[in-house]
Amino acid sequence: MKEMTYAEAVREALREEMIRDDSVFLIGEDVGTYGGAFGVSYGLVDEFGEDRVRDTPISEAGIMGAATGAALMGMRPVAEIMFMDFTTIAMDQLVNQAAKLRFMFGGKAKVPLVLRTPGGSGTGAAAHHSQSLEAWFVHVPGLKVVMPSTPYDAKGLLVASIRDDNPVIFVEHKLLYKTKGPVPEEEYTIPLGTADVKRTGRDLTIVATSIMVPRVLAAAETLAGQGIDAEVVDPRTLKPLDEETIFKSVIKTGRVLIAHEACKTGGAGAEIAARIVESDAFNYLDAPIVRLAGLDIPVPYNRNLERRMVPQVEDIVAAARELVG
Amino acid sequence: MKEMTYAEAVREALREEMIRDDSVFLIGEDVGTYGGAFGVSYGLVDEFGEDRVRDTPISEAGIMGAATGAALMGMRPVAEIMFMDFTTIAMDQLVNQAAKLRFMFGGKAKVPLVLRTPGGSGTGAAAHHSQSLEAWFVHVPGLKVVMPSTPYDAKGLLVASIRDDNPVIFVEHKLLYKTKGPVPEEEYTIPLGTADVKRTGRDLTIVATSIMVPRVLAAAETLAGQGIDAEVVDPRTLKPLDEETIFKSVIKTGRVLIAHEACKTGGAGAEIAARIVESDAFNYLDAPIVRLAGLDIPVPYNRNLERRMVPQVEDIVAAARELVG
Amino acid sequence: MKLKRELCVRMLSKMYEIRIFEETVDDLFARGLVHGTMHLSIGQEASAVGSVFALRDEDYILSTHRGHGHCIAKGADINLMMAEFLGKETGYCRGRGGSMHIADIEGRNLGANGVVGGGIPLAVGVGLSLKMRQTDEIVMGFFGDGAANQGAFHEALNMAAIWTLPVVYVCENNQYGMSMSTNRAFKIERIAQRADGYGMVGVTVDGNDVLEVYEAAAKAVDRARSGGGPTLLECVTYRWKGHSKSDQERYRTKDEIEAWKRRDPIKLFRERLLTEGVITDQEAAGFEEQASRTIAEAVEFAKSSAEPDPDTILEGVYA
Amino acid sequence: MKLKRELCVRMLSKMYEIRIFEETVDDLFARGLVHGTMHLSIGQEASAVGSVFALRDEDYILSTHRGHGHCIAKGADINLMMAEFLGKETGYCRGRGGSMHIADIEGRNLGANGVVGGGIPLAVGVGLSLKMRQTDEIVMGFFGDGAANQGAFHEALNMAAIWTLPVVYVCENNQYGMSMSTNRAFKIERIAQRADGYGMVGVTVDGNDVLEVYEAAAKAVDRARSGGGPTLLECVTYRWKGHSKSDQERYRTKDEIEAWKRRDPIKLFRERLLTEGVITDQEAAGFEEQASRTIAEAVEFAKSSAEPDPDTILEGVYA
Ligand SMILES: Cc1ncc(C[n+]2csc(CCOP(=O)(O)OP(=O)(O)O)c2C)c(N)n1
Ligand SMILES: Cc1ncc(C[n+]2csc(CCOP(=O)(O)OP(=O)(O)O)c2C)c(N)n1
Ligand SMILES: [Mg+2]
Ligand SMILES: [Mg+2]
Repeated sequence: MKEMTYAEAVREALREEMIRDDSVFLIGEDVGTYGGAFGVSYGLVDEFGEDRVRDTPISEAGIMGAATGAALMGMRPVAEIMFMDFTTIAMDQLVNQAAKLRFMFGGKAKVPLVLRTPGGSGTGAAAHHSQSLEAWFVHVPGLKVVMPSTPYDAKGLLVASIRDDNPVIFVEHKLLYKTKGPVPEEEYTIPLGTADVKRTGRDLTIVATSIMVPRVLAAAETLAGQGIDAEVVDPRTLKPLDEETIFKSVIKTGRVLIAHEACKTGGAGAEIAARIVESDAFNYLDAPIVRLAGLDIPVPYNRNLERRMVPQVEDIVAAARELVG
Repeated sequence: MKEMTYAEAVREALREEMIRDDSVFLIGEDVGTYGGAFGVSYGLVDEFGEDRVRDTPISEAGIMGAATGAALMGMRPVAEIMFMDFTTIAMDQLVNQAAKLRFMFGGKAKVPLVLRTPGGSGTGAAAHHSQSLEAWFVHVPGLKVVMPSTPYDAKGLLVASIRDDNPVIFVEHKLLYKTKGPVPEEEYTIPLGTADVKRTGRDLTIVATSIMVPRVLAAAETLAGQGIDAEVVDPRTLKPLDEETIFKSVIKTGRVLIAHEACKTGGAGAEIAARIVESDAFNYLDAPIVRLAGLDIPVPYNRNLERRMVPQVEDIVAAARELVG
Repeated sequence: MKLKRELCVRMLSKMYEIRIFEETVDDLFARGLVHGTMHLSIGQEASAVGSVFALRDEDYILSTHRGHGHCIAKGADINLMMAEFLGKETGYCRGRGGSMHIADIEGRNLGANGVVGGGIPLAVGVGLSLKMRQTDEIVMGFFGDGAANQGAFHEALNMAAIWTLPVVYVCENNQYGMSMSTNRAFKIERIAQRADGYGMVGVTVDGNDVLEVYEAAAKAVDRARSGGGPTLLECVTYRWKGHSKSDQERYRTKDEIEAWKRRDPIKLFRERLLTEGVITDQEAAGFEEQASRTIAEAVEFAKSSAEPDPDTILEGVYA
Repeated sequence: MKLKRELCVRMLSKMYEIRIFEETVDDLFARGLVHGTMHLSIGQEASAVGSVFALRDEDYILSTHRGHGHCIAKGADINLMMAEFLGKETGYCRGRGGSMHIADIEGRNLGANGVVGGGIPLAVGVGLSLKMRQTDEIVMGFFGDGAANQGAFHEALNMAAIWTLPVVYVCENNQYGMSMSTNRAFKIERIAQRADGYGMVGVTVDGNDVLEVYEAAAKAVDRARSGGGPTLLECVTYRWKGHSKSDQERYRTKDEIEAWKRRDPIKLFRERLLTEGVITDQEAAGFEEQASRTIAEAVEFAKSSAEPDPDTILEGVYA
């Protein structure tokens, strides 16, 4: 194992897959010399050239269409949309084209592409550069949705996403880019659709995604000091969702807290809650399910408001105590 | 009361509001002479002229942007996007601009617009002309989402939507256009955020939207014949959601079936289920919540497959029997 | 241009196939055998055939909602097309796609598209792949006049231009996007003029003259294949039928339609071939009859094919 | 052009205000007093001031992520701008918007935009409203060279053209969209050339010459106001600073930056005014000092203003 940041883990996955398979290429705004707005692809253009690390004009629909067309041809494009907020411009290509072509063509084509995009708030970039829109993609048949929370997961899931024969939305988090963690020296992949129990516990299950995972783990430590033993489940991929791992935990603990950054109403937590109460796990629930999520507002600029909008460690502790209490 | 179709009810609302308020105007592809793809606005251009019933080029982002800009200026545009599938092209203008401008500007601007768009399958138009994407909009703070199921609701809710000072997504259903029902002679509005109990019952609560409402009501008749008394709640607006009316019903019946046409995973039913199990109503549930929804596939062309994809009356009957039984 | 008999015969035959295919599905719809909707290209056959015939078999096309002509011109199996119309398991898309989504991946037709302008950016990706792989194949992307006002058009043409991609964009200007005439939707005379804004070659031709289309397309194809980059080729033509099945045609006059019918691209081509002595009247009639037989057989094939098994409904979403 | 002293003095003063405002917020950022990111327009002041000064007070503007100049030129209250930077309740957006979303609705600045190209279609709606209400007001919509490759640009310019709307589109071509040079993003020389494709007038000017910008903008404004329809005005200029706070500037050379700095639009204008005897050196220094004072006061105002009350966080989402 070596220590690296989440951004480095993403870069290493890109680099290794580009070496392994020459049909893999990067396409997006400023992914070359600039290295992407967060420096994730920095240096790759020097190694692979401008053809395989392709800067584009500011044309998100064009980028997504180019990636989709290339994928139809058997290439494995990894497209980047600089901020998740701008997937709004590429939705037709993503949802009507990339996601549906295979089905519409009777299963006779494949669209193996990855769309990498950073979501989330916390950088003071306000309402056009901070959204968490994964719930939209979860709702679209034909897409897969991945949201890693650690460098280890980021690398293993990205490699798996690139090798997957379907369009995969790979959501990175800006605040995670600089977080560090161990990553194996040797090649590995994490199958899409496998949740990870980041902490085992008896008293309640906390299902958390992306930036919420480290916050929930920190909260769990505090809770442990207060005699509350939380189990933390990170689905890692929201579509497909590893519901078995979630149900197992719920059946064990009987209490569920779901934490995500995206706006609460219509967020991915709703689907997770609905799956639980549709399943046999419902019969083991000792209390209402609690969702802790972003407030239903656009992301505000002011630092305090921005922080207040999204669940923080202390909010998680408080919610868990109330749920168990 | 007079009898009219759902399409006529929509047209009457448009017409009356255009007469009442000259800041109201229509904008969209083929809304003029053609009358819209489903003839909804037919004839209005003759009455109000080409300025107020404005045909546009095929430019969905442009339409949405034009409507948003006009709304910022105090006009009350009613934009049409010909099929809900093409809102994908207008998402930036809708989600980043229309929905957020007010908040981003510190509450100092208003965006009073309505986006009318027909959703739903059942016409053999396949995967690019049949989607039900309302869950996306439910997830966006700043938007309201309305889904009428009867001519009465369509008219009253559309008038309220036009008079609302916020961007409202008004989702019509292609298969409902020709359905008939009573509509008052005199002016009326239905406040956004008020559910309607379409049928009272004791044994289970069925929450249904849009095209599912008539199907659920038909199923309820069959169920009644089999000794099962279903209460049918139509939220009518998904955002804001009248959760009180839903909770009250759930507390009474203890059993919940949620029916919608949109793909199940990440659909609006997830949010409704989550709200129920987060609330006190959870404590009254006698069984897991059941969601009956579109399969997680793009809409297929073949008639039988298309029908099979979406809950039909017999599916609702079967699901209700199983839930109660 | 000295007319090559073999090419002309193939072109004329394809035009008949397209015409009769569409008249037939129109009729099947009227008789309730095909459901949904469809967009007929009757009157536009020269544009489809003239441009696709400039391609090699290994080249690719991307088509539109009004795509039967492109599909047939590219060499599709009519049986599989017809079966798709009837929603049968034997159809190109196993009955999942219908008229608006027919793709013939093996035949290198990467599909029609239900989204106006939706295929235009896809052609960038296809062209990019062909270029990155250093093949000498090219891609031809079709769209209508209406689609030229979509943002996707703009982004894609610019990308194709700056990267000098092997793409030929064919804009079939049939004067209307649904009810919106080009006069109302554009303030310019020729859509091909927009090519200038991308540093791309733009050409406008009489889209009812199959040979004029063919020649212009051949030049564009050469340019693309030889590394000269993309072209925007505008074929000015007209659709005889309503936009789709919901059209009341209130936005145009009978006179206008009749005037264009007098410039029937098939009749024009047939007459020219007769005049120049390339074929005889009897031969022409033979090609037309042969096309009729092909279509009639396809109807039989489609009718006798099985419906998709409902239990397979979840198939094909993911690879 | 005979220079009008009063106008020139106002323009020069505004340019100083913009320059010093941006230098100041840059410094506040470095000292951790402003967070997030910001896009400075230092070096582009002539483009903002020259074009906005061609407007009347009743006219509207729509701005961009690089919008401080437009905002100040349109007459914004610097105190409220500065307070917005510091995220204060007294800011234009009550601290909710920050640099990228400043709007001054009363001053008829309908806002900056965090989405590249996002404001271009809004201008269509504003122009349409002005026309439908038969006012003689107009709207000026700003965007960068990079934005001209967004689909939204294409759809909007076409709509503005076909409906002959009272819009002036100003493309501030500062040679780069982030790291992407116009050389790589376009295959044409002048972005204004794209106007032809919409049947619109297109004009390119030296964006560092405030008077040249002003004159061209005044013509475009007249055209819009008198029913002559929209114009695409391209101002060729350069940004001195990095794209935003994350920029390492690996994509351009120091030499290039230095060359453009020698064409500092403020220095050029000041020198011209001195040469032509419109103002004295001392007067110019006075304007600069006055601008400094205004900005310094704004910093004080902002610093002493209250933070938003967290309990009001849900306000302003719905009307
Ligand atoms: C994005 C989108 N908007 C609207 C429609 C509805 N629609 C289908 S075809 C059409 C007209 C297309 O015009 P054009 O591009 O000229 O092609 P034509 O139909 O004339 O062949 C419209 C508006 C659609 N399918 N997709
Ligand atoms: C739709 C969208 N894509 C990408 C970005 C990230 N971004 C912000 S500014 C910018 C460059 C814009 O270039 P240009 O339009 O030339 O304006 P300039 O920054 O040069 O003033 C980019 C890529 C964005 N904000 N919005
Ligand atoms: Mg057309
Ligand atoms: Mg620029």
